[in-house]
Amino acid sequence: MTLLIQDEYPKKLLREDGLRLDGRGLTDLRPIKMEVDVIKNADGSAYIEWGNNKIFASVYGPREVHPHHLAKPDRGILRVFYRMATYSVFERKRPAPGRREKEISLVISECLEPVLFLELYPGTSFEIFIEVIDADGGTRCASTTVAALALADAGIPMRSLVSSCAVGKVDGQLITDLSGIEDKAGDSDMPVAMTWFNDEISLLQFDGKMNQEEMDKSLDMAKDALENVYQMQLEALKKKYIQIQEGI
Amino acid sequence: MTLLIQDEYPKKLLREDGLRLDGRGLTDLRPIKMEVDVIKNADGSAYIEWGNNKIFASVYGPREVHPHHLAKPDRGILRVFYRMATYSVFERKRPAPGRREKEISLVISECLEPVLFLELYPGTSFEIFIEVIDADGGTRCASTTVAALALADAGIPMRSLVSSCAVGKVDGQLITDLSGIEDKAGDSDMPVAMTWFNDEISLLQFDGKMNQEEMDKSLDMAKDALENVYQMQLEALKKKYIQIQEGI
Amino acid sequence: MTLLIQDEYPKKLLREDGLRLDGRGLTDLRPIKMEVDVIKNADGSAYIEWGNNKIFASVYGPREVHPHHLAKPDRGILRVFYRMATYSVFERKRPAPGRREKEISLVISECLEPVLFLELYPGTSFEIFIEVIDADGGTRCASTTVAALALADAGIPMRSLVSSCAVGKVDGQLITDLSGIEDKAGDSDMPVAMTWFNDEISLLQFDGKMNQEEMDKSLDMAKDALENVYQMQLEALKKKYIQIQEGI
Amino acid sequence: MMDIKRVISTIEKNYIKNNLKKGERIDGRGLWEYRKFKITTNTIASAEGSADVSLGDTKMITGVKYDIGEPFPDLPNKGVCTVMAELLPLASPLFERGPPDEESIELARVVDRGIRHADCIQTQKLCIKEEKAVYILFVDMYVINHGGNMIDCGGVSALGALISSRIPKGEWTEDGPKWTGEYFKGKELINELPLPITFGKISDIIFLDPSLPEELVIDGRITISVTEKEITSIQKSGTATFTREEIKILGEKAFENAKKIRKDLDFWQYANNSN
Amino acid sequence: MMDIKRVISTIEKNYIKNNLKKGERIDGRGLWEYRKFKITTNTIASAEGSADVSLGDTKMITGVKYDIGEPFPDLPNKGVCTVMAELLPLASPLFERGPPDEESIELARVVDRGIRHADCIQTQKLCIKEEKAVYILFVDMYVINHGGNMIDCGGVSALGALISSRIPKGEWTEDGPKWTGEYFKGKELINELPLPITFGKISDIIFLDPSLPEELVIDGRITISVTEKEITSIQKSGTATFTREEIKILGEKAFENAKKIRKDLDFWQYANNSN
Amino acid sequence: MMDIKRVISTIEKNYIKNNLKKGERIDGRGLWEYRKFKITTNTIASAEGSADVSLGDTKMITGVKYDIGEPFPDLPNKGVCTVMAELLPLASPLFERGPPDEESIELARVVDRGIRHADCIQTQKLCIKEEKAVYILFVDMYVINHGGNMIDCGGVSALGALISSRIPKGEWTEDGPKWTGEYFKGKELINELPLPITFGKISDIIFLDPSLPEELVIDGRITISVTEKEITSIQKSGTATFTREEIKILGEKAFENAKKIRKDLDFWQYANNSN
Repeated sequence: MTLLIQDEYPKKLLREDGLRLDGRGLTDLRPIKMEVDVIKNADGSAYIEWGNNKIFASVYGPREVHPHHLAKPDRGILRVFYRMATYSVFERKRPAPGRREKEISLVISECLEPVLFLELYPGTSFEIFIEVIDADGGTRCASTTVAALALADAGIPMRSLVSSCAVGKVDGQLITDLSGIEDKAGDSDMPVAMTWFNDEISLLQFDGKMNQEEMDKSLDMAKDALENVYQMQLEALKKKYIQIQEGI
Repeated sequence: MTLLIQDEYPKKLLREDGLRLDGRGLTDLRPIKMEVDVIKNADGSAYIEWGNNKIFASVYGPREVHPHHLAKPDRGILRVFYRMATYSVFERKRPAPGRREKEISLVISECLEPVLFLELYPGTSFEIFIEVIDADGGTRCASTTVAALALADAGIPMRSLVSSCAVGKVDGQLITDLSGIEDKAGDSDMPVAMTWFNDEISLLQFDGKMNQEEMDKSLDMAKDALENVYQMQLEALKKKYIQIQEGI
Repeated sequence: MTLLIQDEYPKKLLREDGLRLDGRGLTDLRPIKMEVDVIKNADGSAYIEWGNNKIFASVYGPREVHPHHLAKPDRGILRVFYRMATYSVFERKRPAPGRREKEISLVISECLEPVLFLELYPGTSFEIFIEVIDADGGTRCASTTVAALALADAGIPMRSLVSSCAVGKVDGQLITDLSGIEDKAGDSDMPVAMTWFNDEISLLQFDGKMNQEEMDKSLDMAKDALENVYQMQLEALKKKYIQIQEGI
Repeated sequence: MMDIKRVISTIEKNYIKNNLKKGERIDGRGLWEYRKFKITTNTIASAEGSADVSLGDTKMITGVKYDIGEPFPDLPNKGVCTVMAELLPLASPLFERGPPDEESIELARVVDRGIRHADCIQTQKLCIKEEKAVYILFVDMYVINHGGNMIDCGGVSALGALISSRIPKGEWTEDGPKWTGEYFKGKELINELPLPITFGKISDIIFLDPSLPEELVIDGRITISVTEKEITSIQKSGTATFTREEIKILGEKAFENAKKIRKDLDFWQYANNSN
Repeated sequence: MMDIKRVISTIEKNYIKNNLKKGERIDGRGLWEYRKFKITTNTIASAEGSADVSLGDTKMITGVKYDIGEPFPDLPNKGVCTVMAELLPLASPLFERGPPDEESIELARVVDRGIRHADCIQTQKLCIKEEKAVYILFVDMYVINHGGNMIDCGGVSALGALISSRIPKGEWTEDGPKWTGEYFKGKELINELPLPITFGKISDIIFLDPSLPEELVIDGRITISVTEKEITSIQKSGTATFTREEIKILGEKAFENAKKIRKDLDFWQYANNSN
Repeated sequence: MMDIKRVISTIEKNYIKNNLKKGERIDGRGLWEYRKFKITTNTIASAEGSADVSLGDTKMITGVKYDIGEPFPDLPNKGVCTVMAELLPLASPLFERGPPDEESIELARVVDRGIRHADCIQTQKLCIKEEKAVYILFVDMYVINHGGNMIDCGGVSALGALISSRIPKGEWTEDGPKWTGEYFKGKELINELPLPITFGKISDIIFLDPSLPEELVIDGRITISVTEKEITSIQKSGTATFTREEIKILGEKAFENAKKIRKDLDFWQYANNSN
């Protein structure tokens, strides 16, 4: 049987005053909070609140590959396991990982791999575990962002951080950082991530409808948003090292 | 769709005369029959009828561990596989082992392990397979009891036998050896097992409601019942050796 | 919910003129087309159209056994994987392989193995993959036939080809090569395969009802049909070698 | 039938093989000699019907349970009977835990097909309301000790469990199926008694009712299920091949042995007459 | 509790063991000393109720979700509450990916049984229409960091999540269950507060609230769930054995500690009063 | 895209790589040259629609089946179309048996998303009765030979199978959905023709329509699905990274190539006109 309350979406996603339902302007990010070193047992960890998204990431490695046959003699491997808690969404998710979770895991893994020096770690693996405990649109971007932080927290050598954010289209307007409602009821969604060491795009997915001009404009908007996200990541890392220096 | 006849429970479990529905007094055991050496292919085996419960147990080992990675370099391992036949219960059980069966397997394994000298068998395993072909309450106790017999039948060195029986509460009265109806419709169920080499409790589970005083009394009642079960186990083993000596 | 159109079967399978619903006489085969070397990546491959059945088979081997523990030190192993495409049947088949597919795989494997010299390939495996993309009765026979061709195409030494065809009973009459309707609505179905090197039966299954006399007659009818199938297999192989010689 | 061949030693295997090729069996039987069946029914209180059957060292306990479900759309007034087998790891070091393997699937399927195609069960009696509610009978076979020829033992145990069964009779009401207070008895549901008869083959020697050691060395086997007058299913397994003449002879042998077993066991005595 | 023993070094293990046997714990606690709980509720916007609970280094986030389903036939007017636990591989190098293992099943079961047998939840309030529609509450526990004694932490987090929950109230209509516009509050559903209290045992030393390093060396543990006046479940695990006298003493200790925790945490403050 | 890199030799890989870096392809194509499509439709009698499509050595057979089910609650008057892909182990030594792996999931998902977000299918026509009964279309792609760029081949085969399909038309009656005796034709259901266009990247060289040997050495690829005027999905995979300028150029290249393919294949000719 269905739940008593339906998960319904509004007809219009932009208000009369041109702002978005949550009061944001078209290119505003939602409030974002990041923190590193939050899971004691992990080699590195981080936590992010991005709007209503709440996500933990922890990193283990370099360590022995299990099962063995996945090990590569000439380089380390990176494995990402993105999961959503059953209670993180409106209608309870089944506990077993679904195809969507596996697909997002792969996307995040391919997006982070370019910043690692895996060739230095033959025969070993790095595992990143990501747990979304509350979801509200844009979890793959927030997860990529927090996973990069967890890698940095683990002290694993990286060419640069990776930052991620979505752009998209609602009611015919291009917007930055879609919320859950904007993602589901909107026209288009395009998660983007950049590897800062080469200023290139390492995650790019798009679903919806855009003409060539809108696509070009979206990529520019994404670049602006990612620079903001990047600064917040740096802040989170700085805060930890200040705390260490201050001996807290 | 549901079965035509419902599995219904009576409102009262004690009769006007104070006896139980099957005519037993509060601390009486159901009729119990045990026999060892009943499965020709096994290294050791036993069969028990305990009220309407009918259970086979067979033991294989010490033998190579399969899969290999479970083997321990410094000692043997004990693995118990408790299973119920589909037709052993009122409503047909699904063939695949369920969580309950896995949980009971673990409980029985942890309860028997203290009497074995696993440190003498590095790298090997003992497997106990238990098949409940007819169930009527108290299968985990009867299974523990018959599994201990099968171990003895296999000639595996043991510190002592293990005996098991449940106590519980129905209609506010403490009773010994709950039948299926008493288990389902009663207030409390507490399976207990003892390892006789140290006179200690090696299996203890409880579900229901008891105050501290009732709990203390229950443990005393369990001790009495277990001593009876133990005598019957010794009898079953003796019968086999008499048969062997008589050359039957 | 069910499909809009039901998969219904006629009451009678023989017409007034004594012919079958598709116009065949009692011992006529359906139209059969075979071709080898149809899948470029495979070590050997073949394609068959047998009535409305359309089936690809490809062979890989001898190659390393995966998983390793299946390898045999003294001989090679043959593994057959018979699968049906979801859209090959009236009501969409679930994508995961079912018990029926595993059972047919085993039957085909045991039927082909006698013609191979597996003792010459210790520690290795041959895999035959069979994909039924359109099914209309008799897929196990057509699959056996096309798999034997794929083995030959792979240049694997064989004692002989293997040919297969079903016989059966509809409306009380013995017939050769049952169509889908005849299989489902008929009385009896008996797939037969022969290994030509010893003129013996290497696949034999039967479901239905036949008395001893009918069984004997059926086996004779099968022999006749198989000889025809065998000639068509030889033709298909010949065509390929002619093409090679002609340098096409 | 593959990996289990490793369990007995090569010397022992060769001994069994060489003797078989001379027409001699390690348990002293003649090539065409069948072991004895022992059967007890109604041993499982929780089951609607049950049979505890031994054939030599092979021991199997089979139970019948039922459920009510919707019929298949193309058979709207017929109940369903399904057969399942578990080769319990309890029963042999050759059996492994885990989902049903090829051998248990084969055991269930061959017994099932023998039953299904013999019109053994009057499935139209297992209908409560056309298109709405029919019985699903589960015949579940558990192998307690594996001493060879599980298929024939399974065939007998399935019949014993079915004949001894007693199934609550249902009628259709507005609220769905309800119990009438009465029972079907197994004997009212059974038409025919199909029996699987299994032969082993090694080189060109064929013999009846293979024991476990024999199964470990043979090239293949063939099971022919027969009612009194008709063959209802054939299953060849393994890599043995047979001539047409051999198949014809084995058909006759199957009828002959089934007749004897049917007479020896006198199945109808196991009908459950209690109300 | 098996393979994970390998993770800390033998030297470290022996150190912990030897100290414990002298009655000394590596974190300086006395044998009967419990770690501090920290609890925050209603942290998950998507959940009907939630609690973020720490016990020492153990951290768990538990959420409550609901669905509407048919009741069990034998309890036609009662809702259902199920407890699930995931030991996230995020939380410890000891946890592996894959389907729930023995340890997570045990965690869920022990918390579930404590709740179920205490009549913790008024399941008759979770009925919308007898025989037709009842609530299914899902209490799902996710371990974020494993610092030992997950069961006691789980018990507290389950209560916190339930008490803080807010569930749409349904009524039965011709078209099925519909929302009335109002909500149940967790506190209206909760009768009793059962708390699991866990003890470790090594040789003949017993102690309260084992930390992770202690769990890696002990012979076994016992969890006793208690309400204010009654024991509602006991679970012994591991190969430790206990005398009857020990069990009796641990019962008393369980009541004593649960009383203290109940007082310290003051659960009812977490009731969700928003509409 | 990981383990399969081992299949060709290191020497061969380096040869392909070095040539690509010089802008030369082993099959002689220019960097922006597409292979030829071959397409036949309605080859599978059991399917409602089907297409047998080759792109160079890649061969795929796609079928359309349907079922009737309840709509999603939030889309009560819309049918559903799902895309599945199987990389048959028949088709390449690189493909393994077992449940769908990452590569087949990706193939299905990219084709599915291209279709879904282009409003390719008029899903409101696939409704028989609002809230009660809608069509579920299954577009199932089977790879028969893997010669690289399965995604673009899949996109064409899905369109071919859909356009050639013929689906029984249903109407709602008191007893549920019944056949009217007529059929929907695929062309009535299709709005737009989205085509996926895939590019490979190695170092800073980008090229169109990678063949299998090229796929084994590249750093990554990007697929851009386009209708006549709009981009409907983008999927980057592998560890290659792209500049914003590159993405913009590839968008233009995608439109250009899709236009050519659309013209060459003239999809509407495959409409099934039989009744």
